[in-house]
Amino acid sequence: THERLLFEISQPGRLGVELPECDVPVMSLESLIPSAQIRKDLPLPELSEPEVIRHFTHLSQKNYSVDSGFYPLGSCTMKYNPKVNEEAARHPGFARLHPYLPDAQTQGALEVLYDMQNIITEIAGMDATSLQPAAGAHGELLGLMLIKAYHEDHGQGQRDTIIVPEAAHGTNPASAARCGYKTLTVKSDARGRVDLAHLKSELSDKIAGLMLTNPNTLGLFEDDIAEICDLIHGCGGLVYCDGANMNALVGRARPGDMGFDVMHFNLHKTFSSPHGGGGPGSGPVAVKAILEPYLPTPQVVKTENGFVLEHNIPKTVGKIHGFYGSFLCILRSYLFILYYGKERLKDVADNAVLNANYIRTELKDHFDVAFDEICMHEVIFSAKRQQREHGVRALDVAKRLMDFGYHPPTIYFPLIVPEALMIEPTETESRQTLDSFIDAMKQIAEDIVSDPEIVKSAPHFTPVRKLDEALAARQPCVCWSPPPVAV
Amino acid sequence: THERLLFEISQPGRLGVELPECDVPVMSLESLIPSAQIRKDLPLPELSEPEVIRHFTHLSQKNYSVDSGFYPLGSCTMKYNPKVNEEAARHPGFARLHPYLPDAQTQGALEVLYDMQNIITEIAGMDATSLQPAAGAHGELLGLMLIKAYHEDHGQGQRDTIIVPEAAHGTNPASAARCGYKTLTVKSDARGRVDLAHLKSELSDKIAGLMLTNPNTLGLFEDDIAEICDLIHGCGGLVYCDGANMNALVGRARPGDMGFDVMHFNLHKTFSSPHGGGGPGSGPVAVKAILEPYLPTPQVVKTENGFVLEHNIPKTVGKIHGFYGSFLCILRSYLFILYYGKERLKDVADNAVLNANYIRTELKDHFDVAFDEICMHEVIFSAKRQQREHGVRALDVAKRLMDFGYHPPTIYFPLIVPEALMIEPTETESRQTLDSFIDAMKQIAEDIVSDPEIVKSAPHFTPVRKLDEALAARQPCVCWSPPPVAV
Amino acid sequence: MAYIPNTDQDRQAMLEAIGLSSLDDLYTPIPEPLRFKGELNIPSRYNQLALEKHYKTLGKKNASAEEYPCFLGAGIYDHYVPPTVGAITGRSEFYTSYTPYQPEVSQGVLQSIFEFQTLTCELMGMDVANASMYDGATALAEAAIMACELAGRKHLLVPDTINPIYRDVLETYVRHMNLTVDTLVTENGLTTVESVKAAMTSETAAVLLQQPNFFGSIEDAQGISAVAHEGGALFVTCVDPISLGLLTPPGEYDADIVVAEGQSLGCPMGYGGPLLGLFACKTKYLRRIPGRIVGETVDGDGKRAFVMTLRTREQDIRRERATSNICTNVALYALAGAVYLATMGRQGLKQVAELSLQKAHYAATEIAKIPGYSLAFPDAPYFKEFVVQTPGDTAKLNEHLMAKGIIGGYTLGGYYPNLNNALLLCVTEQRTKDEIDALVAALREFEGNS
Amino acid sequence: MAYIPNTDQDRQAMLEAIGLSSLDDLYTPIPEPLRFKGELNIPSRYNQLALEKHYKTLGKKNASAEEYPCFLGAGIYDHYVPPTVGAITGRSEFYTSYTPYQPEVSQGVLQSIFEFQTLTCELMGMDVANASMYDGATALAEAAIMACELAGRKHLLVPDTINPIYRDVLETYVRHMNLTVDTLVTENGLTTVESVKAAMTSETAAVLLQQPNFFGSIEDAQGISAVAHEGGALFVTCVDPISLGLLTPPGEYDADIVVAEGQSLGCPMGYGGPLLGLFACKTKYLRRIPGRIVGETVDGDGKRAFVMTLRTREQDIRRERATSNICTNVALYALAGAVYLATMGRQGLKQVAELSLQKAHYAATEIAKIPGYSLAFPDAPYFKEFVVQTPGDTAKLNEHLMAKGIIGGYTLGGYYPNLNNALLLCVTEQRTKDEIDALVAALREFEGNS
Repeated sequence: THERLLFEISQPGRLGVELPECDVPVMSLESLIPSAQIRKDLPLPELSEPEVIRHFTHLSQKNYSVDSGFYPLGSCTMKYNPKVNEEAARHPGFARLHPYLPDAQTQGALEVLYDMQNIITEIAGMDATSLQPAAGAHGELLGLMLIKAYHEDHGQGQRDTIIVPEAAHGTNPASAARCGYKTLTVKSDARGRVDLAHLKSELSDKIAGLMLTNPNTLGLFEDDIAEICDLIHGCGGLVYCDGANMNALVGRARPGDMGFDVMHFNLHKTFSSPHGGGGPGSGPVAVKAILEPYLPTPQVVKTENGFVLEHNIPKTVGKIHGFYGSFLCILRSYLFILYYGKERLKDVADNAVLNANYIRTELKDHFDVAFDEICMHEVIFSAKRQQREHGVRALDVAKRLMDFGYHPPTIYFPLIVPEALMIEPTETESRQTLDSFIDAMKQIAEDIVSDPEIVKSAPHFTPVRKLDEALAARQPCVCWSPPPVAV
Repeated sequence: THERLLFEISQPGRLGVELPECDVPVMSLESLIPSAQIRKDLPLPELSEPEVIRHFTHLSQKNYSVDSGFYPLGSCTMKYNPKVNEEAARHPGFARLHPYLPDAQTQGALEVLYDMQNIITEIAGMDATSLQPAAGAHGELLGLMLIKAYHEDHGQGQRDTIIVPEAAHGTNPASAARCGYKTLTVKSDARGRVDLAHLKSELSDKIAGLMLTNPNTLGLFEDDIAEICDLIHGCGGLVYCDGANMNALVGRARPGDMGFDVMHFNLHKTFSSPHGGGGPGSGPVAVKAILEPYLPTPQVVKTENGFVLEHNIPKTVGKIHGFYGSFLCILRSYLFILYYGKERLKDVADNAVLNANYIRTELKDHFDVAFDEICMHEVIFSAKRQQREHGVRALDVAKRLMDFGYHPPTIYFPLIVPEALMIEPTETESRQTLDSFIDAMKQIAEDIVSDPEIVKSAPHFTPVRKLDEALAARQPCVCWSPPPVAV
Repeated sequence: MAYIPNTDQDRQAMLEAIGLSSLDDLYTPIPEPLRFKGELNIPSRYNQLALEKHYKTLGKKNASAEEYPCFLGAGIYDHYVPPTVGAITGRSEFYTSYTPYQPEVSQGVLQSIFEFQTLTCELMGMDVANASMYDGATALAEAAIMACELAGRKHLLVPDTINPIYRDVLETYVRHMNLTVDTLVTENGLTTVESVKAAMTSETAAVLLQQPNFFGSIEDAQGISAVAHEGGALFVTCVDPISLGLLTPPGEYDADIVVAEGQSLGCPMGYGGPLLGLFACKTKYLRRIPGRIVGETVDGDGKRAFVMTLRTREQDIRRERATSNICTNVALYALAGAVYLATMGRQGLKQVAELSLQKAHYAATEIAKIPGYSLAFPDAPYFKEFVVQTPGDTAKLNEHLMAKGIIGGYTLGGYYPNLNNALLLCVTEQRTKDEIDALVAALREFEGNS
Repeated sequence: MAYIPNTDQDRQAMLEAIGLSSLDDLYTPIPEPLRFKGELNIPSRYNQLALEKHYKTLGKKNASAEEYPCFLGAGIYDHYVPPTVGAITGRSEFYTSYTPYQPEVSQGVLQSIFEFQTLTCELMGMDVANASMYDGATALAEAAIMACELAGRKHLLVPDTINPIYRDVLETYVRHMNLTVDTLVTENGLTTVESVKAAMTSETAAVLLQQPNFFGSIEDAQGISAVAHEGGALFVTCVDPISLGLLTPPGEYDADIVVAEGQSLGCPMGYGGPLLGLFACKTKYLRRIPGRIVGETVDGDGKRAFVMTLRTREQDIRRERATSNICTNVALYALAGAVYLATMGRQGLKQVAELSLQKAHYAATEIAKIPGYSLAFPDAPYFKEFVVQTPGDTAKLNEHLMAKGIIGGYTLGGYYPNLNNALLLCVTEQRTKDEIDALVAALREFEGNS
């Protein structure tokens, strides 16, 4: 059944909370605030506590989530979020901590940040880390600012171009643009990697750097990475690693060792801070020593008197966050990493990559694998054959999976694979879950041949049916308005 | 889709928790425990944390609850459970408090108990309260033990019979039996109240007391209650009030003022400690001064040195709970009552009774009201007409309501109303919710006439269809067994 | 009021629909003199900010095991609760639901109880279990009454090594059923087979035994079970569910009925309540079990589904002839127990038991080395609790420990006058070596002061 | 590992299916020299009990507003969070879900965001809003960039009464877009219409204003808006959403783009992150908004449903020509904000604002009476924060307050050298008269000591 909007449930006079009487002498509003600044009407909804709870409980019941099922969403690393981390983030010593307290009163928080700077640095194989970016794209922006600051500091202000592979996440070129850079796209080769020849042909002293996801968005390791880094360095540029796919590598390979100069992590991917329906995220940036002088302020340092927020970074790019990043996300990820520790952190990557290859192996006879070789943490299938032969598109397969109780994979990305179905199982799924998912995919593959209509008309069992997305964009309604009052 | 059992998900070797290494010197098991006492095998399931969470999350998604919808379950008072009370019950100062700490270390908890003894006493119009019973039926048992102790103490050991009205909750006669009493049933009169003539005819010096729910299980106030109490007292008996229906009366009338000598409350009904799918509950017992000497130990008393657990009650009936009752439930109810306070507690009853009468008024043309007069907090309809004319039973109406997103009302209780539908809306439902429910009931009433089959075959949209309850009782399977291993 | 949606306007409209003019009119069925007109003598109302401050202030006045290492046990234990338990029991689909009388919309609670019953059976090595009881004490009383009815006898043989509070509750319950408790006074902290044999009569309906017993000692359950059965009595045991990670389950020593306090299985100590009573027995007694039972069946489509079953035993149907008066039990805590056992699993529960065992023995060994302290029952094997003879007043000793930031033990003198200076100490897997060493040091200091 | 279901046995079977013999084989695509062979130099692993103890130990090393009354604000506020917020944001259907790219199984998140957008508009008196930004500071930077693009100009006029951190972030962002920030130095804690008028040029793309400003003072938003528009610039404001319970909404003074830090709307202070950026503007700018937007549409059955819309503005489609690079935003905190506003409602938010206002004025009045203390801007009207001139070193003063169990104010000297001994104090509805009186007494004592 349809859930009304808050505003439609609202009734005049209802209260969701009882606030205290004022216990100090009350002065007249007019004596305190200029009359032009006093609000006349506050058109917020009015609901009782039971109505608020029931409303949002109903909404939650219409939502897929990791806790309710398998989420094979490629490029998104939808892994399980351990409950202890949620408890920690609710601890009042963290949740009710004001960021402007003197350092002496925040030693616990500073210890978390200090340790995480070091941990992230080490996992990246880099030399320093800023925890401040509030999401991956924010980290990209910071990384590019660092590159820019470096070049400017070295009299290389003419470098105005960032190279981005055609399979890159859209945030890469968008972040480059936000940092005032032009972007130049390099092609992928037949192996799904950066086309080295093309890359070489574009190098010049205008190149500020290259942004590369590794493993790339095809789930393949860029095995020429050392040469790529050499090429970019050779022309005076720096190399940025989009760490969105670090779940394939933690403890098994380090971008710093490959030649990357700067990278971001998505803590809400690799290190399991929950996605929250689309954030908050956290996108720490790790750098080689050459970029450390430009990091944003403050950094946490350890002194004889404990941990301290160091604001004095003369060459800093400046502030990109009001405070010290998504602290409560960082805390969760810190605990996630401590749980595995140096002994077991690579289990994360091992099991993520194993799960992806298992799906690749079991499904490759039913859907074409874009690149049939050992993949990393995700595998890309193509429904091109199904589309050609039966008119069933990747979108239809995705929607049909919902009828089997699964979240769809990522589709139509990367763009270079036609009818792409991008599946990332993560390490927190069991073989049994993968087997059930594989069975569902096989069933769909069969149905596409025998009864394509049932796939094309999917989903059938979801709270709503396929949406008219064009209508939403054509006649945007992004804010509820009260219905006209009948006179 | 069907959720497998824990045991079917289990895979050998999976871990749901990592425990510490032993940090003290380890001694051999055999040197510490006699070999006959050492367990050979522990056949518990093996699951990882994500599997545990997903399993029970799935189960939760198949469950109706107050937070997901209207629960008009007569006699059960399924009201909203305020969230602040849940937070309080999780506070480590209460949740992680050991009951055997010295009183000096539990002053906060003792204050809650002391205040609640007084609050319950006052709301009941009695003189003292024991908070120990763990549920309503437990309270009944205690109340009867108090009555018995009183009679024995007064040389009236021959009193071996408890009178119970025919419309009583089943716990009343069962509790009487557990207390070693015979039960004697008195009839209801045409007005749905205790048949006074019948009652009078049964009085004798064998009568230990009468148990009565007021308002009674027909949702009607026993308006002869003063005379009833006089009659029982006149023959030497005591009068017990089953407080299950106190939501009709809080702040508006007090059983102690009516002549009752002892009563229990269901904190999980009237005072909103959550029902939990069937407990835990809490059933404090309030008594007149004549019964106070027999209360179980300990009681909380206030002294110069703070609150103290008083164990010295010479005539006590003994212990009925290991500790001091369902403390965390008592805490929730305490906060619930404080929120309303003396100024507003009657709002609870007012709105509960108003809601019930509104439903009575709006539906009485569609289903026959058992007794068409002002009801208290619940109203009983009968589907007898529908059964006679269309073969549709109260059970069918109940199941059909599920298809409209409502929990069914209580049905077939009390037994004296044929095809009873017992509806208790509570004070926490809005007029809008009641109107929607009323519309659904009207629709069902219409369907019964026009398309009875759709009602009789309900429910249609629930996680499972109507169950074969006879099979469950005929071939009881109350414990999962592993399937036989194929050889 | 934030918990009551309707406004004055709503109320007015509803009154009009009903045909009344005021809320007072709703109470006309109550004779005028019986209507309460004053203001209740209870506290004034708290707004929500004040309410929150109030409970936090009260909470801080209690010495919780969150703040201080806890060596107190005696039936309520500070075992580790994995975070899965709170995550699941905190789901309002569970905690705001009612008893699953309507199975079509209650499969969540029903299946969780079916799983709880199965887990109880697996843990205890028993055939069948119910959906839970109020607590261990009342579960034992119910078991004793059931045993008398099954045996057709009226005497219960009860060693004094059973939790004295459980024996108190048992006495209170059975007195009214005209049953008799014969208390067996023991020595050296253990029940001997010989003493049970000697105390049994042809009227003994059941022999009760706690394993490990109240002092933490491990009884000869096999021997006592055999003697009980030889005498035609039933054998009823009360166990610590955590100990079953390591100890022989009651099913293997032929217990007829087994009960337990399940608080350790993921439930809060909560100042002693609510608690979680477990109840299991042999299949042949299934139809005599008190309380609710969930069973498996199929729905109209033939799908497996769960339902409350064998309902004719229960009070709402059988009334005065029901197997018990119990109605509400503790479904939410049974769910907590199920989540706990599912999370700990085969390996985890064993480890919890092993850690508790080892740490308790380390603590006992170290304490026994302190001059003035000794184990009260040096020859009795024990699990996670043990009795220490101390050099002085145990209440003062506990005060001294609290001053050192340690929650001490249970004072035995009240129920066992011959153990006047003895303390029952408990060590769970949560206690670290450092905490134990701090306890030992503090005890040593007290000795020096006395 | 408890978070990884598969066992060695599972892994072996899966490797066999794949045709590999070891986990190492999975990494053959990585050139051998690039594989990491050592052990990471990070801490050893923590078991779950140790992990829990560890975070609690760290948590206790922080002075939380749970323990001490907090008079610190300056952009992050200790407002009351009703328990509904945690109950809903703690539901894993919300917090473990992904960005709702698949609307058929994401209506919960989508509708909650649609409601959040509407609530943002209602609060601000604006036409349209987006699905959230990282925080107030980046939201302001995005708004400034958007304004420059809309105006086709490159200068931003920024009074120094705007939160200095916001100005820092703004500088960092716009520098790379070749935009210029013209800082307007103010006096007496307020931005004057005259000074804005004087500072505007034909290249001024937008005038930015914080309302109430960083010092808590209430600016002449109408006057400055008019001047900005007269000069052909856009008017961009940054507001305290709580203040909008009482203050004229930006829509009424013709703001073009409005941003806010929404942390006060039910989100934890959390040592400064994550936060909740709000972003609203006039309808005509809808297609230029950065970030995600949820819109209403219908499904195949014609039922109302919600979907992410106007997606062609976004980075994953428009790439380098997107309106912003933002991707992940803060959906869960937007949900918190929606639950907060739904719970507080029309009356509640107004009351929160009124209580904060009254208590702040009481505190300011009392503090101004202490010898040596005075209000820095006695003529400026203020909302819940105010600047106090103190008799000494503000860092020492805060230390003194902490010793008295009080969290003091924000030291202004760092960003405003002319306010070297001044403290920015904040009083929310959570502070009681007793707490304020204790603050006043402690301040008085410090004065006595200096």
